[in-house]
Amino acid sequence: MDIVNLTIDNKPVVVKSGTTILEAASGVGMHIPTLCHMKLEDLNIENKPGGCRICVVEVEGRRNLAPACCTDVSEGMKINTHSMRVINARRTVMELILSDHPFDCLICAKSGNCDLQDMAHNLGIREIHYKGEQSTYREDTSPAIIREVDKCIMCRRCETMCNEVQTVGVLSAINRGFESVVSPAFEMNLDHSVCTYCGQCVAVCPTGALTEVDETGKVIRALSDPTKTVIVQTAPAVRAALGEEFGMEAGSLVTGKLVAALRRLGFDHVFDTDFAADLTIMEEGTELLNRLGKHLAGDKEVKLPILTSCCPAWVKFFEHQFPEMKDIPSTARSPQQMFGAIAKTYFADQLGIKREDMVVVSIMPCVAKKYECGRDEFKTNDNPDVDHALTTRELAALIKLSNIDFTALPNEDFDNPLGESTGAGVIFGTTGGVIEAAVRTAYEVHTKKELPKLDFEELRGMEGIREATIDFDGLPIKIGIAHGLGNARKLLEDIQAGKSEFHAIEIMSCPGGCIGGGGQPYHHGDAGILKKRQAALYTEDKNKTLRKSHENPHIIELYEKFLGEPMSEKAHHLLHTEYFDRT
Amino acid sequence: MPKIKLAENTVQLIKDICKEFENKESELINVLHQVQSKLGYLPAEVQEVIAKELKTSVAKVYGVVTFYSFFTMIPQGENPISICMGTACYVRGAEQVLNEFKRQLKVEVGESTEDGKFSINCLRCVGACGLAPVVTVGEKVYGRVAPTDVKKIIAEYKNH
Amino acid sequence: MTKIKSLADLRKMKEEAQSKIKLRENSTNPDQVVQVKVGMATCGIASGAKDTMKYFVEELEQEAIDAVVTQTGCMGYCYAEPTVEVKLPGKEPLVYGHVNKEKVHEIIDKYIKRGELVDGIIPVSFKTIDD
Amino acid sequence: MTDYKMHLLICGGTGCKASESDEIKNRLNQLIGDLGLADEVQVVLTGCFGFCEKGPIIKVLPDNTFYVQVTPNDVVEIVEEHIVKGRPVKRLLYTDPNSAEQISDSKGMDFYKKQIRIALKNCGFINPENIDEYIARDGYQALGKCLSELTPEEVIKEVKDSGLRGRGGGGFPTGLKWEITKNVENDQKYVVCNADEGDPGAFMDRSILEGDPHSVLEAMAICGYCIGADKGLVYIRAEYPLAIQRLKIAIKQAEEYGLIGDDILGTGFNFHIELRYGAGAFVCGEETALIHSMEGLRGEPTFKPPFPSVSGYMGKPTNVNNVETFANIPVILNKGAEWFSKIGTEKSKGTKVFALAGKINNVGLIEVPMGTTLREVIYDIGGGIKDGKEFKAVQTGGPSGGCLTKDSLDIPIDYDNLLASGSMMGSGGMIVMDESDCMVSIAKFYLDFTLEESCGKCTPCRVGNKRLYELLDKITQGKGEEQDIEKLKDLSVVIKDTALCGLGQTSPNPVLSTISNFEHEYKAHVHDGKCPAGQCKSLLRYDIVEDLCTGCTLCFRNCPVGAISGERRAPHFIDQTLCIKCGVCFEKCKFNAITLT
Repeated sequence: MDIVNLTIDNKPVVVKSGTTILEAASGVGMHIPTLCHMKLEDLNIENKPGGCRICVVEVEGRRNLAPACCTDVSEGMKINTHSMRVINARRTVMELILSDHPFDCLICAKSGNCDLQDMAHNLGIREIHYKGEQSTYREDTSPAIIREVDKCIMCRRCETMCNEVQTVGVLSAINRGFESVVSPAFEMNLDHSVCTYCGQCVAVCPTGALTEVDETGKVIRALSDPTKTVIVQTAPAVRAALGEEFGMEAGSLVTGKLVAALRRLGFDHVFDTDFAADLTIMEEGTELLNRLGKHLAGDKEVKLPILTSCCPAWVKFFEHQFPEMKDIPSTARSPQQMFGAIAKTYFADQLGIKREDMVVVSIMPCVAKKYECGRDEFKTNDNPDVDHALTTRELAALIKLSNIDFTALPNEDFDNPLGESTGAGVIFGTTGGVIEAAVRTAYEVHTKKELPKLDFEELRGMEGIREATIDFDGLPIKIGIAHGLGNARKLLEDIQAGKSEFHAIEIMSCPGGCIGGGGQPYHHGDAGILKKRQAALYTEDKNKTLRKSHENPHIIELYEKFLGEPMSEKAHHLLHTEYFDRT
Repeated sequence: MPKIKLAENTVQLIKDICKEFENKESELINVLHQVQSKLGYLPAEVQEVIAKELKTSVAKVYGVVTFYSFFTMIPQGENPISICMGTACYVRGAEQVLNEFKRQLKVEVGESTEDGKFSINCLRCVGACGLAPVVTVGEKVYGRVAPTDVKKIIAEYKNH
Repeated sequence: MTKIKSLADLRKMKEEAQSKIKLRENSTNPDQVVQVKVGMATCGIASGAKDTMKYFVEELEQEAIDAVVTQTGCMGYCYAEPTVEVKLPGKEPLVYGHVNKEKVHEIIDKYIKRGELVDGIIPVSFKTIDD
Repeated sequence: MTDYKMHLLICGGTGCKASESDEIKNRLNQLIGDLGLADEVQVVLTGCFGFCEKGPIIKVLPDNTFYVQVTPNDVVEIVEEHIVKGRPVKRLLYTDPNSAEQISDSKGMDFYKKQIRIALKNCGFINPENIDEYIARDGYQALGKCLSELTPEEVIKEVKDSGLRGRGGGGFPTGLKWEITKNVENDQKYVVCNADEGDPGAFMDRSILEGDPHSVLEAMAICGYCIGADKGLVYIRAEYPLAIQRLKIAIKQAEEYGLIGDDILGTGFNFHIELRYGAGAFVCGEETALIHSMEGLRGEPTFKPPFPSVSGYMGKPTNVNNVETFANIPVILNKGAEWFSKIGTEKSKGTKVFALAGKINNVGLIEVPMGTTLREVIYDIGGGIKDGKEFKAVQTGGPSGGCLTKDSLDIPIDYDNLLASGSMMGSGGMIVMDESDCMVSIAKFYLDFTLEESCGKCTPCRVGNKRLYELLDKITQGKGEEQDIEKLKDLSVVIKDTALCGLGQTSPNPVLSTISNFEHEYKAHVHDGKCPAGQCKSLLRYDIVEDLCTGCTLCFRNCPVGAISGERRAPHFIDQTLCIKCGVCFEKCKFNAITLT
């Protein structure tokens, strides 16, 4: 590897060739401001259009200023990152961006968490010298995502996520010049498009142009309605990220405080989606073994691999893009929906209330869950199994709104019966977790032997596509894992082309799985945060006494008292679903 | 946007054009040129077919269509009027000519008259700078056009 | 058409083409043909060069004058389009500007038939690479 | 056949006409008739000789006597001396300023031939749809020579030695560009011809493709041989249907002759050429944008490096040159680098084609050696300013260039001089402006152009140019404020410094150059609310002079917005709040009763 010597702000720096000025500067602790640039190390995600021009620096001997994010260093380069010329240019560029941006910071969903706002502050912008026409667009509200395109600064991060990472292809830059903006085709609303609501555009938007639909108001109203029993479920990935919203270190596990906060918010019962995750394993694992058994018996009708179906964005993705494969994924509903279905039947019966008098709220790392709970097949008499899905961020807002000092809360436990869970349920929140949980149960059910070791390291990690073969006591089971829809597409196309064969595949839409969901606290381009959240979930799993779904006593009880056995008719009715061709 | 149902043979025509270019995504602009030359414009439904044939997203197709001024999603008038706005024409008064067309036809640039007879567009230099300012109606080129000629030019096509 | 297989072939071909043209251009034989080249670039066509060419072909035919009418590219005189180069056998070619129907008639009648010059000649104001 | 013994060619160009060439012709004809010489001497009116400052001009054939600055009073002497006695009138002959000698025979004196046609060598000479005519004029000889007798290194050396620089605007040395692409190792490379001529007012590339398409194809094949590419692509504007048609014919003919295709001239060299179409985006003249457009994407530029020579079309090394650059190549290889490098200035070799347009008499395409002055181009070739008006400025370099004034008329034109005087070569558009052109409006016109053609990718170009435009618009509307001129300058500097591609980096040039050369005009708009050129409508005011108005009602009847009122036979009035300053009243009034201030 070639070595390059250069100076940055008169400091000698030695880096590998091929390093950008931005990277070289950051290596010696100089943080050149960036806005459009975003790089998620290890996830193979980079947005580098070189468009915002905030990161310009002065390179001796060059006529123009150079963008640090996409200029490679060269031998003997002399760089000045904050000369008068640079600062003037940077501030002017920022003023230009702001001159075409609405001034409604005070009431913007992104206020306080906005890259653009921070940058304006850091650059000390006090006045905008160049005023003029501002672009105005129609606001687009979908079941999960709101687009306020007036606030778009053309950083193109969402476009990169939607096209290169997720290969969904809903968003593209359209028009040109001052009229250019990122939009779906024909400027149609998202809900008319093939959008999966994965929310990765929301996760990376540096302004308030893309945000989740805010449902905190509805939840507050439900909580204050004395005629309603309001119960809440929280997804596994939430507990590994919520703390960040309160200034805690990324990767802090806040399960106990989370329960305490929800209780103080006034929820009548605080439950855990992890319980439903265990239930999912019972159904999906059984379905896998059924299909596998038939396959091994030579049944040509049965289709393998079985694909997981917990992720609503993934479900919508294949309904739009691979409708011919819609009979391959497991018919098991997602944990959120299994929870809702059980809550409004089994648990409502226990309480002796009608389903109409129960409100089920879910706390999710996800924006697609908002869309999922509104799907018609998850309603009975027009009453949805899950009434409102809040993102991790919305929950944080609700906690702040209710004057709760989150960091000072004690650790509390979930309520029963829908609050008990195993380690298998916890790891649903990370890529590889669902399939690992399934393997733990399927192995023991199939082989009738106890697993010698529960940690399947071969299924873990951050690689976009992973493969492993697990030995089911002499029967090699081929497992595939993909996170990020682009990776999922690759895997599916390989299967279609007959290039690869798997027995079971786990697919999660978001890079990293649910820990990197579109509803999580903003990572601001720091992939390290995702890794810390992932590690936290594995820690929680490790600390649990029960780590296999089929050992969850309340799950056993649920089958005994209510469902009968996995894949029973009742289970089928409540816990399974069907998919639609959406082309 | 009103939905149009494309005729079966129109869909086939588009498919054939895509096939001519081996359904390659990189041939998108060539495909759009061909289709527009056949259909006159590129409505949303047409772009959807193209996207499907070239295995790309319709947003990308739309992004390309809206980037290049040559492509249009609006059907042109029977007599498309183009006013050259190249510098040579500009300094010789093309703007006044354009304004006169807009005033007479009561449409803006890029629009068609209600009866569909005329549409106005601006061009960047047709290379007939010696005749500036230049206006084209369909294939016909009018040189040294003064605002006072506008009425006459329109009248030539009024009763067609 | 046969392919040219080598540089020597290409050179031979050039000579053939040149001598063919020379024969046509430099002969003093009055029976030799008149050559008319019409500038047919976009600006020429926009100014009516297609019609000009048509008039030449029709009228020369009517007058039974042995002539070759061809198209050529832009001569550079946009202000004087359509432009036409007329070459009488044994004479230097002349370029005429603003050649409309009347001018075609005048050029044929006076210059081609009688050798009289006609108003509107555009003097050569450039050197070529061979000068 | 009428056999005249003598022809008198009188320049009938606009400039000479203004100096009574018609009168001269009439007097000549009368005198010749009186002398009974009408059957022997013919007087002919010609187009412009391109020597206007010495007009009117008379050239006598067959002796090629060249008279300058002839007046009607000289006619008698010319007839009596020259025609009757065969003695040239010495005092009317042209005196060479260098040798101080009078020159009588214009044959061999081509001082008025300011042009040399290299890139345009075949335009207007050959039938572009007939490959034989191209071959007869040395066509494909250069390619044959390169393939059969020279190594790629030798060809590149020749191109480098010629000093040829890119004619598309930037002026990068062509040979060096070829060498860089040659030295990048890859199994697949491409030659791209940039025929996306987008500068408004520039049409030389179109003319070359329409008039001499083979020269470009031949040069592309030569380039392919040098850099190791077997595929060429011509990216051409869809607005040029005729050029496209001629290119297609040329490619087909060259393929039939085996001059393009596999195993060219039996040398084993393969080269194929395809066409790609632009779709109306000026920014696609920028090479990275052009390449994206060829790949079926939005024509957005990307940051360089990597340059196309390393990673271009489909990620492969790609050499991009424009049409005029390519058209020079066969001539350079046929005539030699030494011959070529003798033409032009020290750093800019050869010729440049310019498209003359605007307020100039001889609008057209010219090709002059580098180093020719603007004065020679505008007055000696262009025939001076139209309608006898005053020269004000000439805009070169299109939307990326600037406006040059009287002070720059004697600067020898080359890449570096134009850059130093605040403009640029660009692709060679030259728009001449006269006193009636408002320079603030001209700057606004160009900004409007860049605004519409900006791809929108980077902030300075997307938003910055919009703000520049708005400031200019404000000034032309008479709403300019004291600090606006400074703001324009400050913002222009930042846009130049920070924009992503050449389009944005040069877009403020028209603003900066007009401010630096015509600041007084900006100030007149801002401080006095006046447009000195009388072009900015909002700053005009029409009034009716009571004493002169007869109350004929003509203005009242013609006003399109009903802004004029008054009784018949009584003075009329203009309601300034309604007036749209169309000027109809001013034109119609027969009594000069309407004033324009």
